[in-house]
Amino acid sequence: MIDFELTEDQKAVCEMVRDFTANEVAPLARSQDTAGELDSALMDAIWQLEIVQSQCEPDGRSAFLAGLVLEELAAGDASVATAVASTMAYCLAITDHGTSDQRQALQESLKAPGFQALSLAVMEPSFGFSIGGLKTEAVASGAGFRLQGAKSMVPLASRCRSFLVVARYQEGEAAFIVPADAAGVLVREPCQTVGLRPLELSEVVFDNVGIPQGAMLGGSNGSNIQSIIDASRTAQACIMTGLSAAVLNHVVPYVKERIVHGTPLAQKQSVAFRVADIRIDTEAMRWMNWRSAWEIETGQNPTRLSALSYSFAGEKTMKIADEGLQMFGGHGFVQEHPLEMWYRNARAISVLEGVAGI
Amino acid sequence: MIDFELTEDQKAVCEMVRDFTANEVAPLARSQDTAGELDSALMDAIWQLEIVQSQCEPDGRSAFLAGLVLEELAAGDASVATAVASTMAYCLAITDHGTSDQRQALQESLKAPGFQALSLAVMEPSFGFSIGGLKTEAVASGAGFRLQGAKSMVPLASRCRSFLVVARYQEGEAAFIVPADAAGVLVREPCQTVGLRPLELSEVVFDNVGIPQGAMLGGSNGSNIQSIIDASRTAQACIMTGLSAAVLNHVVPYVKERIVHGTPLAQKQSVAFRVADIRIDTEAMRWMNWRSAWEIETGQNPTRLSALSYSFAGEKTMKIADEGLQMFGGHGFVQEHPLEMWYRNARAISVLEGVAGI
Amino acid sequence: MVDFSLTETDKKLIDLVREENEIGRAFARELDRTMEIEPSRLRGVHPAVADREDPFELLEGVHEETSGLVIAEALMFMASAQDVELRDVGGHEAFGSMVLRNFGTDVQKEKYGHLNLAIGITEPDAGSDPGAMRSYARYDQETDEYVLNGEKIFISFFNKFDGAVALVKVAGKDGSRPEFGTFVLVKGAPGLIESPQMRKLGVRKHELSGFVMQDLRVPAVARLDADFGKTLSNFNHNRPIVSAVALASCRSLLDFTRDKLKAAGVELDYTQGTSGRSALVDRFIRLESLWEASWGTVMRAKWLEHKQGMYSNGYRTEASIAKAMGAKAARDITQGCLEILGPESLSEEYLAEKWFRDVRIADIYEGAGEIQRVLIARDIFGYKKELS
Amino acid sequence: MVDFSLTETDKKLIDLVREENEIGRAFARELDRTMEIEPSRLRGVHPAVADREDPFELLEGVHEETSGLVIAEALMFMASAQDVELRDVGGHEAFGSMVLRNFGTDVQKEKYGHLNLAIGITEPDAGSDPGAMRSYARYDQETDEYVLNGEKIFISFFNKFDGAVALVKVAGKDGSRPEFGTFVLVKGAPGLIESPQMRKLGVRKHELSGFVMQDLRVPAVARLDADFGKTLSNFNHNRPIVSAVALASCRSLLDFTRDKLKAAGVELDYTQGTSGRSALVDRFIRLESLWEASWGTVMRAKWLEHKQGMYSNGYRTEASIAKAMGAKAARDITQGCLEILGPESLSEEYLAEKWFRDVRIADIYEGAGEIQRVLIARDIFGYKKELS
Repeated sequence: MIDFELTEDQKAVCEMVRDFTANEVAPLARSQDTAGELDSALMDAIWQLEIVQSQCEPDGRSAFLAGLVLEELAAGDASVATAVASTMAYCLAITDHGTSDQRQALQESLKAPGFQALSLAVMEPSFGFSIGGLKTEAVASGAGFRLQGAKSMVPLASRCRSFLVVARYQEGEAAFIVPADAAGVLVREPCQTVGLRPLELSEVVFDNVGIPQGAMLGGSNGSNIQSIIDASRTAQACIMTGLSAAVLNHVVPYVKERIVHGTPLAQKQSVAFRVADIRIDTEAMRWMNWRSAWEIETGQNPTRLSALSYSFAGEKTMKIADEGLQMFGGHGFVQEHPLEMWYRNARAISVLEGVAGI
Repeated sequence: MIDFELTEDQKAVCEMVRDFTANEVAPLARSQDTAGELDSALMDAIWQLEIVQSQCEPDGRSAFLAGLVLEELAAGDASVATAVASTMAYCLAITDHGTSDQRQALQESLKAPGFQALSLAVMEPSFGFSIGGLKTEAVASGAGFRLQGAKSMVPLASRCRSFLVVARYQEGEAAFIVPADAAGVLVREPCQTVGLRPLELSEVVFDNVGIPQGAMLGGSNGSNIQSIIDASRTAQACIMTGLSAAVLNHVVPYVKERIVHGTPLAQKQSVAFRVADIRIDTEAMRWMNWRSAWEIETGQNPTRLSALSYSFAGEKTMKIADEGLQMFGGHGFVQEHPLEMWYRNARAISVLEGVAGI
Repeated sequence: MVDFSLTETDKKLIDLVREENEIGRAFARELDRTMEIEPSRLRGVHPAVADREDPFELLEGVHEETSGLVIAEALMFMASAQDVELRDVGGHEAFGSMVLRNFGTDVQKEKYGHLNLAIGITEPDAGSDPGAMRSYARYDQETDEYVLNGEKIFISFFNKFDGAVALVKVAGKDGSRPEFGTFVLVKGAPGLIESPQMRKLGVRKHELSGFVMQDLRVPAVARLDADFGKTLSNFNHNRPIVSAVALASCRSLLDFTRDKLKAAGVELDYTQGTSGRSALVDRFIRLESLWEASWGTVMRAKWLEHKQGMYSNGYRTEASIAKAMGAKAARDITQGCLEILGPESLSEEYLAEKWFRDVRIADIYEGAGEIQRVLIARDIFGYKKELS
Repeated sequence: MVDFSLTETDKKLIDLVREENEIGRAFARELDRTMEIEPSRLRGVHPAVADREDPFELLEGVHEETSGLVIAEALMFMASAQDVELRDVGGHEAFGSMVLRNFGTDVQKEKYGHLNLAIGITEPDAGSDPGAMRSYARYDQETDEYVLNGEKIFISFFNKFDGAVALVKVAGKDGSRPEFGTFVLVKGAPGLIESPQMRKLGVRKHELSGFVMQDLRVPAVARLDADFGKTLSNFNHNRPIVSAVALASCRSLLDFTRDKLKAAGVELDYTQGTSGRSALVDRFIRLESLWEASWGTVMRAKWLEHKQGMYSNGYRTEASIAKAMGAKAARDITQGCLEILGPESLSEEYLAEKWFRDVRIADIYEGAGEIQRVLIARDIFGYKKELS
């Protein structure tokens, strides 16, 4: 039965995260962008909200709520939201698909008092990379596997204790839990990036890395890799929606106050209509994401809708950030306002396929 | 040396065609659309302008001038322009690539006093048709060839005395001059179409049609089929530019006069900016077409630029017709105004790859 | 709790309208080609569906088993391109009658309640801009009648209905400013001259005509106490429906396109990212995403309406969003599908080109896309009259 | 006769700037990362090009062998992304000096002609809307000086130049309406306080700062007889150049994208129609068509300028078209190329992301896209002041 009403619990969580975002996350977005580094106190504070941990408990698991939280966080800073979503992606893949041993090991690491960087490693360092054309490959070897290849744009790679590496295996794909300190794992220096700079995105090379039997996600049955991609697409769409909402909220007071040729910008049709379009597209994104997340949560096949949500959010968020910047004119181009940062972040988040999860 | 100046001769021809279009072509556009048929007196009058014939004489051949003329005609009626461009495509392919026998035969038919329908037959009746994936095939047979396949959306097919059929042949493609009354040629009833209705577009089936040796365009050396496609893409881009210019010219007085909520539509930014965009895109199209046509005329390889001109014109013309209709509101949707016809024609001309030529 | 599942009854109703539309498609092309229909060819029910339940009648009875009356209604509209009318539209599209029901006195309902009334607002040179409307009524004290002059166009089904509710300016008393008045006009009255049907780009099944008022005299009782605002107030209900109807044609066209691509060997694969797709598939997926995005805005507006009631103004912005989003998406989706399908799609042998033409009205009527954006922007900025 | 060929000299000049830019690319990343440069690192000529002809200097001498001075200049700008400055921009970008040369008296030229002067128009809360500007000058009869107060921002190279020509309102005599006045301001004057360089999204080589005027006193002779309109009058010349510069970065990015696609096994094939292309190729071709379309509008405006002279108003609409078209194309092309290239393009290891950032200013400065559309629309409609 069609219903758009959030539960009281969901509303309470959203409100809590919204306040936290406004007070703690948003104010640090610029300085983190400049430093190219996350504020560790902030990330620890987020960790203590137990957003990730609670999702890893059987009765706390809600892809839908996770999506709501990511949108709220992203309205403050898409980098922070993506960092959280990256760890979440790792943890939820194990929670949803892992063997009991794998889940237990995860539970241990979740007890840490501070933020734990953990990442999926999906993308590969080739231009025109296609998620359907992975080159990294695992082969059975003795009692385990050997992994060969390279992954790129792995969030917080140099801080991760472990990666969940998606690789070709036999006829299909499989994911492997690979500790960062395993022999043959080389985490390169973070390449500085145009957007989401605090994520310290890096290439990670796997040079004939030996992996024990128990490190294949889901054990010998493997796991549903597509569901990890689906969850990432939906999570990223939620982050983009948060970013779009931030642009809308920032643009509205500015265009109302800014007088050009005797009239507020907001009263010029070309501006007003574009602001209306931002609102339209942001809402449309949100309901699509809700539906994708609901499909994930209720165990339906979310592949189609996740792909559509991601495609729509990517196209529209880039446009929204672009139009928002344009409305600010010269002020949109300089770092006194967040528009130029959002423009960079919008381009980054919409092409990084497979860095997040709900 | 870069120069945008038309010669005095070119200006004179354009002016003549512009007047003719305004007085003779444009007034009949609606009635021809309704009838789904070209006015034969009009087409004969155009024939007597010798636009096509003069291009077929060695010193009259100018792809650039042909492009100018098509834009002018299309500003009055894209259907008429396409009909002319269709015959022109046939004639110029033979003029440019034909053997002396083929050219001589063409010259004979050009002496006719009334309009001669002659067409390329390129497209094929399959959804998602790709110009690179022709299925119609010619095979050598005895002293000639046998042709098997079907072509779709052939302009004025039931009036054509002859078709120039592009088919797979050996490792590549070749064109064949096929009389409409050859055994095995079946011209189906015109399928009524959403746009360019007076063209009576039909499917033509070639069922094991015997073709004599001398009917392969260019003789045993064959011909440059790609150059025929290039010429068509540029010609269609010129027609689209004419259609776009017609929208602009029709919209401007309307939005200046139409008062909504106390102000002329033209003074509302959302309208004014869209009209400005129509002007921008129409000019941009025109200069691109000029360059493509100039490349054809000067014997350079026009494949890249023709593809770009066609792509740009197709995308923008559909948008322009759509926006023009929108500005007219309800009046755009009814047949009292030409906007709804242009909307249909825009969609048609931009997907009919290979019906024209300059 | 947020939920996107359909109830069994939702599904049943959707299946009913979808099946009925499948049945009707056999007649769709003929109806599309018939530009002028005088008088309307359909009164009552088409034999092809005579033995079938009327889905919308059924809805009235079972709406408590649906996701909500207005939600289910929208789902039904989105499920059928309504290529033909197989049932006399009768009361459903008689918006003038609805105005009478909502704002008429008992006496007025008694007098006019049995009539199917269209609604006449738009004028040739004014569109639906009240300020520019020229139709005019003056009160004649001697006869206790109003005398009306002017012209109304773009009136749905005026040809088949019994009359119309028309919005005109009324001369103020003692030279005061004219105000808007709403009058019931009944066919047959001298001075009420019906205009011929308009020939249109699409939705030709949807008969559209108009009338001229030439010293048309109506009794004082024909004037309803419904001002322009009130007359328009159920536009909040209708706007998402306009989207829904256009989206139904888009759905048909997307399905058609998917089938034809599949037959041509082009498979849709949603697991691939953009870089692993062909141009056609990528284009298709983007169009499909527009459809789903629009679906969400329609459902959201209808859910709010379901919670708040049809005449609430609390969902007006969401109704405008649904209208603006869906109607623009319909332009893009239909233009895009024809481009994907290529030349063959231009032929009237298929309904593809009909859907392309049909949906184009959605961004124009019941408030063009531009009007919706004005309304949405006003809400965002807290403006009342600014922007026009 | 219409001709799109380049003269040998055109080609030579294009090659020169292109080669010089290739040389400069080695320094591009470092320069991009250096947000604040005090003082400017480059005076004179960079050693890497010290032994090369200065292309723009060469142009002055050989322009008769080109397609035309301003045409060749635009071709040169379109051929080089100017990733770095290898030659002191000096006079070329000293627009204040240009105003002085055009409108100054002999006395003023004598006094200020040796200085490189920036131009100061934009204000923090006014943008370049004259009506909203607050900078103010009053005449002090006693000292025959003007006293200026206010703030100017977004001034190119003010940090490295000797001063600026600034546009401010001047108190009218005897309480009459204030008029605009143009003043030469020379660094070092008490009350002229330089603001720090602005940190920007892109074109970080292009130093941008501002100044505050705090009871700044300038002699009466510092006031030029150049009103706002005149000051802006060579915007017709500059606007297509803004496009050209952005298109140069776009060209670099398109070339980069083509190369990387090729290396990844994706071949561009222009013979295929859309339905025969991959999504990446189709997208690339559409972006490329935007580039070529923009090229045409720039060339057309420059050709008209070549025929009519730089200060003619006869090509102002075409100049606006070139600006509007190219600047919007630059947004689309750069956003699109990064999407085609995918995640790897985000890295600062390549210049792709720099070009994406650099070009974004083009649709903002020298009259934002919105301003250009106002100007174009006014021309279309024959409006003078309507629309704003």
